[in-house]
Amino acid sequence: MILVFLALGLWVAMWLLNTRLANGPYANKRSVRMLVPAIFGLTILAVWELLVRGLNVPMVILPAPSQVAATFWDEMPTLWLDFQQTFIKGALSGYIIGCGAAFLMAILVDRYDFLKRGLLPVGNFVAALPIVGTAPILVMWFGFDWQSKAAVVVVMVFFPMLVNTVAGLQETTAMQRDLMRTYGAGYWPSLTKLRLPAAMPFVFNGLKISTTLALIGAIVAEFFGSPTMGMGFRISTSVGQLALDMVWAEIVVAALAGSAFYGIVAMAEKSLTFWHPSQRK
Amino acid sequence: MGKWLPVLTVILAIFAGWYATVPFMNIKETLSALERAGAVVTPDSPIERRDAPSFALVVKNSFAVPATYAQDRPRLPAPHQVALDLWQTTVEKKITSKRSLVYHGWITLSATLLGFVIGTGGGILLAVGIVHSRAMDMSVMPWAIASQTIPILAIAPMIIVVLNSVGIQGLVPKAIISAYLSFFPVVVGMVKGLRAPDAMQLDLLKTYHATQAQVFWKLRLPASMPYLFASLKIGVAAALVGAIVAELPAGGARGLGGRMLTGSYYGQMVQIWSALVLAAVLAAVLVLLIGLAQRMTLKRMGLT
Amino acid sequence: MAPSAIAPVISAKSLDLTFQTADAPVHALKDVSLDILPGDFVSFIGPSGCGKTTFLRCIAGLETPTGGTLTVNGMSADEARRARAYGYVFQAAGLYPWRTISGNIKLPLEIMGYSKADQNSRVAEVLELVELSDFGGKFPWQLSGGMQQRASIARALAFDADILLMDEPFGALDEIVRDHLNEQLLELWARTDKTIAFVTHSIPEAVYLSTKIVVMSPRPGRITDVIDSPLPKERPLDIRDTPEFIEIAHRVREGLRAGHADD
Amino acid sequence: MAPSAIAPVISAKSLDLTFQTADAPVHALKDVSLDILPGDFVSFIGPSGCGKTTFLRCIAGLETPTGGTLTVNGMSADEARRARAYGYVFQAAGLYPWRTISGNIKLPLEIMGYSKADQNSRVAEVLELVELSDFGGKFPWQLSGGMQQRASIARALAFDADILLMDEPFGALDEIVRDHLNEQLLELWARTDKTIAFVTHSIPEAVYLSTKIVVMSPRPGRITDVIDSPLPKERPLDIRDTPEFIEIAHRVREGLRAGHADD
Amino acid sequence: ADEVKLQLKWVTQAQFAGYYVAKDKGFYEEENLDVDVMAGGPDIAPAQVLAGGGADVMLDWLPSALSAREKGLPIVNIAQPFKTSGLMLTCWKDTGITGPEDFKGRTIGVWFFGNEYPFLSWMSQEGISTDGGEDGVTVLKQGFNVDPLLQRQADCISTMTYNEYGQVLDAGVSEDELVTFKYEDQGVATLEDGIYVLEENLEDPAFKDKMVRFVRASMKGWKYAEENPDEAADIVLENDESGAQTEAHQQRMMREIAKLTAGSNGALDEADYERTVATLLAGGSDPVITKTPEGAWTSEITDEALK
Ligand SMILES: Nc1ncnc2c1ncn2[C@@H]1O[C@H](COP(=O)(O)OP(=O)(O)OP(=O)(O)O)[C@@H](O)[C@H]1O
Ligand SMILES: Nc1ncnc2c1ncn2[C@@H]1O[C@H](COP(=O)(O)OP(=O)(O)OP(=O)(O)O)[C@@H](O)[C@H]1O
Ligand SMILES: Cc1ncc(C[n+]2csc(CCO)c2C)c(N)n1
Ligand SMILES: [Mg+2]
Ligand SMILES: [Mg+2]
Repeated sequence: MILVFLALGLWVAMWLLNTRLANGPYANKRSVRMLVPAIFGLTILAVWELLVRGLNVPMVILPAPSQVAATFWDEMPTLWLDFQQTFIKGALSGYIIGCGAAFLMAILVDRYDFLKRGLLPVGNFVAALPIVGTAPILVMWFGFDWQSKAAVVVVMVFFPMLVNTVAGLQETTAMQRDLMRTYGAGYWPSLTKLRLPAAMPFVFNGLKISTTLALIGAIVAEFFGSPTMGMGFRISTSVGQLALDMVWAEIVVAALAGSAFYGIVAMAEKSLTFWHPSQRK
Repeated sequence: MGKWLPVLTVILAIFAGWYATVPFMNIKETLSALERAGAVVTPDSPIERRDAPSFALVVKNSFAVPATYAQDRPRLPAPHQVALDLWQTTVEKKITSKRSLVYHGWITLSATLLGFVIGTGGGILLAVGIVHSRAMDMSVMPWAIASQTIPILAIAPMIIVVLNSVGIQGLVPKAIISAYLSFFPVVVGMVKGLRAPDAMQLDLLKTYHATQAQVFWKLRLPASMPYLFASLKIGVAAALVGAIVAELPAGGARGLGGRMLTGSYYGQMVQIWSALVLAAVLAAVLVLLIGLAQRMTLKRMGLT
Repeated sequence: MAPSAIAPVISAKSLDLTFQTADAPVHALKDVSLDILPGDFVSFIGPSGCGKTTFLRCIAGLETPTGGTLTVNGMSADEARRARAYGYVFQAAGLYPWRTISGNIKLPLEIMGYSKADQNSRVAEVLELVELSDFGGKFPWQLSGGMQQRASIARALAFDADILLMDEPFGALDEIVRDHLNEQLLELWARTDKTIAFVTHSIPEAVYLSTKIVVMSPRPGRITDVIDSPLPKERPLDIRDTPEFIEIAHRVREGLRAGHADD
Repeated sequence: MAPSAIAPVISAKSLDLTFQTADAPVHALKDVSLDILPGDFVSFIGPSGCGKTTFLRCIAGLETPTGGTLTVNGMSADEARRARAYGYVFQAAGLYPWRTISGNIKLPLEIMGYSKADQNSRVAEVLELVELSDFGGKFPWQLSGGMQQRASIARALAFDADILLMDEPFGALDEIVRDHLNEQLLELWARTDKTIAFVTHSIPEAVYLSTKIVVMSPRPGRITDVIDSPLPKERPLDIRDTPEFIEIAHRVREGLRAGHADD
Repeated sequence: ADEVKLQLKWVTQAQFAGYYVAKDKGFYEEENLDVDVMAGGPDIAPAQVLAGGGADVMLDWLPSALSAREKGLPIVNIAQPFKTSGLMLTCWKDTGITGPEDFKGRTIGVWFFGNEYPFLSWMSQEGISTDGGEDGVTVLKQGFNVDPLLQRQADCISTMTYNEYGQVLDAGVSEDELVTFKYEDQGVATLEDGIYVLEENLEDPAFKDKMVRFVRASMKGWKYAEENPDEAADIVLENDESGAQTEAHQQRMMREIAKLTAGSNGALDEADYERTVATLLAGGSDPVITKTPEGAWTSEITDEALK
């Protein structure tokens, strides 16, 4: 019980500290901007640890962060193997294929109004297909290895990316388009010099959404059949074995990889769409 | 008319492509079945067929093409097979029957709606907090992003077990998982929306010395409406996926997720496809309804 | 306050304001001192970026000076803002698109807690004043830019504030409409005895309207000239062709040119 | 074409343009006839919404008239557009935010296939002309509104078009800068013999710049007066105080007022 | 009535007929029990539910139960209604596989989620690596159905005599196209579908009494189901919430299940237990359990129930 109260106290204290920092004079310093979420995360971990210990939660329900950390350290080689299988082979290749194909398709859709009016409504429909239904089908079609995972990822990221890119390509203002017309510019110059640059913020929106989708898709698809490695395989097998520490270690890998993936895309966005109002200041 | 022509064309093209693909997807099993029934197929060894390209098999055994459209366990069911199954499980069954897709659809829909309400409610509250508290803004947002990188299907069973152990069962655990998926798009959209008023619009209220609450109700909230609806549309689709995902481990195997699972469990591909199609229809209808609400609200607000 | 003179409504003493930006700090205002008396109509004129808006925002308590003192109605600017001492007209109309014109004008009244009946009568009154009576039920985008600007002026006039702060309210209008609104504003000012601080880019407008013209120059923003107008309070439009008018306009233009020479 | 007179560069005959909108159709232009000769500097003035922008857009081939005939350089407006017959300066700067100022000015040159070296020298030249030489590497949002507007003028001047269409290019500028750019524009015009169509809200500006002033009036947009200016091509700024100038300005003002009276 | 929550290992099907029959026929009621039969699913780990307090009793396979016990979750087998194992590998005959020695270089589908232990133990007894390659088998994590075999993505897959094997036949494959290896025949059978509770609960006499009654009624259900397979299948169908099960399928499953339960009166046969433990301990470099488990089963409940 003491530990539980300690947890609550810690939570309040850290929250006050964060409020202080966030409203303090150095709030805009880079270091503080990193520190505040870090404190928040560490507080969650500490509270979690204290609660698990204080309430005697069985390990097979929820392991303490310290246990997860230990497992993470001990099982590094396995985690690395799973990461390669799921993230590098499954998620990344699916992401590249899916986003690339959607991008090209978006340019076509943007060019031919007929396609736009026909494909987008149907696309919305297809985008609502839950992975739970598509994954078994795709595993059946593309086999147990990473190819089927990549296929699941392609299906998941294709339409968010398509819709965003199409929206972006239409994002130009009438005046920007008129300017091109005053130059008598044809399709290609106005695509490369106007519509594509103007679409970039939207393209990145799609790319960012797709990062988390890709990872989730690749992991979940492994639940429906896989070789004996991969993050999804390990998670589901470990749940069955009640090795919850391993489960959480994989989840940590997923969260780290996902956040890093998101972060990298966000950084690319920052440097390529520096001109957009949302990126200034 | 002009609006539907392109959609119909695309749908037609999809169906045509679909029909054209079916023989290639199903040829191997079809040939094995025909061979068992006494037909002569080339090549006559299943192992050779396994390693042969489907295209060659279709060409060499063109007589088998019609049979590929009538498989019991097709790798790819033909559209009419799915349509027939849909007809049988929706129209021809009493909607209270456990074999009726309407019944299962309703189970999923109820979890979706509850989850959607919880998710959007939570998402909006979180967004309000983020917009009004710098501390929350700085600490919560990165973790909200990280939370979405956690594979939900992996923790869904655990959530269900944990909730189960505190006595919560049935609709609520499913709704919570569904809420987990739908809250994120709402948070992101609403944070953007609540921050949509520009400095001048905010300054105007400052000159009136308006309270925080007045700023929220008279400026931030109305200004966020377009964003809200956009994220609601994404959120409701996510909620549906969440509800379906939650049905896998929830036991009982009711709902569209249950149908997909049992379909997969017994190799009933047609059943999976029917459930998939219904799920997509459901999502489309929900999105449509939100679009309708959006148009009405924005019209009343004079924003369209 | 000294009993001898009339107490100024707005009084700035060696006001400084520096913006901290990512690279170099921007000195928007430097050593600005100015007294505005009750009933004054003060115009601010100066090249783009010289700090006119910033100064107005300081008076409104929307910006905090980094140095010097500023009192409004004898209080600090922020207190005055809380006391709702002024109406502010922004450089752009800034109407809320989800409210009708009436709804927009009602906004400050709702916030300040006027009664429903009072709200309605006041809205009708100011709509009349800016000649938009027929448009109360329309949404902003259904009006031309000039009409929107007039609505935003009505919004600032709807509640009782002795001070009116106007930041280039007529910038987007064509000359004829502008002339008309200038006349109207003068009439309102004469009738209500409000104190008005007015930013403009137009020399004739500044001279035509003001009792006092403040010429500013940039980098850092400071006051280079304060011209008291000898024109009478009663001002027909053709006063603009009188030699006094042209004389003042000339002095203002010279002051402005001097500011530009720094560039 | 008749050999007797000089062939007009732009020739409109009973031009009509009606916008089909959701509710009632909007008659933006009605029976507009006008000839613009080579080397003319024509100003269009008129109340907001009278169709000035619409007429300019018709000339540019950006809008298709619903009636009447229009030729530009003897071709249809659309052909002239494809032949890159003109440079257009929009009412707002409309620079592409992802390009630097130089990049923006280079844009038409890239599209029209100028050589790299030629591009660079032309950019340098026009930047000089609008006094932005130090700002070529900056991005649009790093410049004040007036500087952006100058950059957009430079963009229209960078390539060789005999016709210049300018839609309120100086609207966002303060008086001093405006005067300065007016002088520069006149000088450029005198030097290059371009034909210029120029929309403005300012009467003095119209009179100061033009060889011909077209007064328009709204609903439906039509030409109510065409005033040929007797002023010499050489125009110092203080020409604005001469009686001829004041006389023309007066006539323009009267024409405008008549248009407003319809409201 | 006393409440009992029973967590099944898998979705509602005739594999669990005894419990549904006992409930439906009022056997539980006779014992003054109110039993809530909770269906499982692909990602439900019954032991986890038990540990979390979501259930009082669960069904599990002994290998996975012993492994959980070693992980620190003290669960105890209190009854064993299944005498015989129904687990087997089903292979295509035309692959040329005739015995375990032919598995080398093949692809084999295996269920994971705690169900992989029997296979892994068997392979390590045979000295076959499960990491792929020429000398080992390539293991696939098999999904829920028999498609990997039908589509020849795998040479062999795991099947249960009462379920998946029938599905293979239903797909039109005849028995002589197949070769099967029953774990029972290979001497590596492990005990399936036993009844487990938390050890600490057994210290409570009231709970113990409840379990005695529960086991007694359940066994009555099982014996009734064995004798009336078609009725039992119907009862199962009524309890199936997915609406996906068919009568023919459940009836056949019930008949096969009856063969597995036939030899048991509910009491665990110590010899079977020892064999299972020996199999699991023998697991080469990476055995499923590392030391002989203590107190992993008790006959107290069945002794009392079967009196
Ligand atoms: N929030 C801010 N952060 C940094 N610099 C600012 C900010 N607001 C204004 N400035 C700078 O302060 C100076 C004065 O700006 P201000 O808006 O007061 O000019 P102004 O006289 O109103 O110009 P204009 O006639 O263009 O409206 C400018 O150099 C401007 O860039
Ligand atoms: N795309 C359009 N659709 C419908 N009506 C239009 C459209 N463009 C312009 N109009 C209408 O045509 C009329 C003329 O507009 P135009 O933009 O040419 O006016 P203007 O003289 O340039 O006005 P301003 O001085 O405000 O720029 C206006 O009544 C306007 O509302
Ligand atoms: C993902 C998955 N995990 C485990 C099993 C194994 N399983 C649990 S109960 C049972 C008997 C019913 O046929 C079997 C085989 C499966 N099928 N799918
Ligand atoms: Mg300003
Ligand atoms: Mg215009």
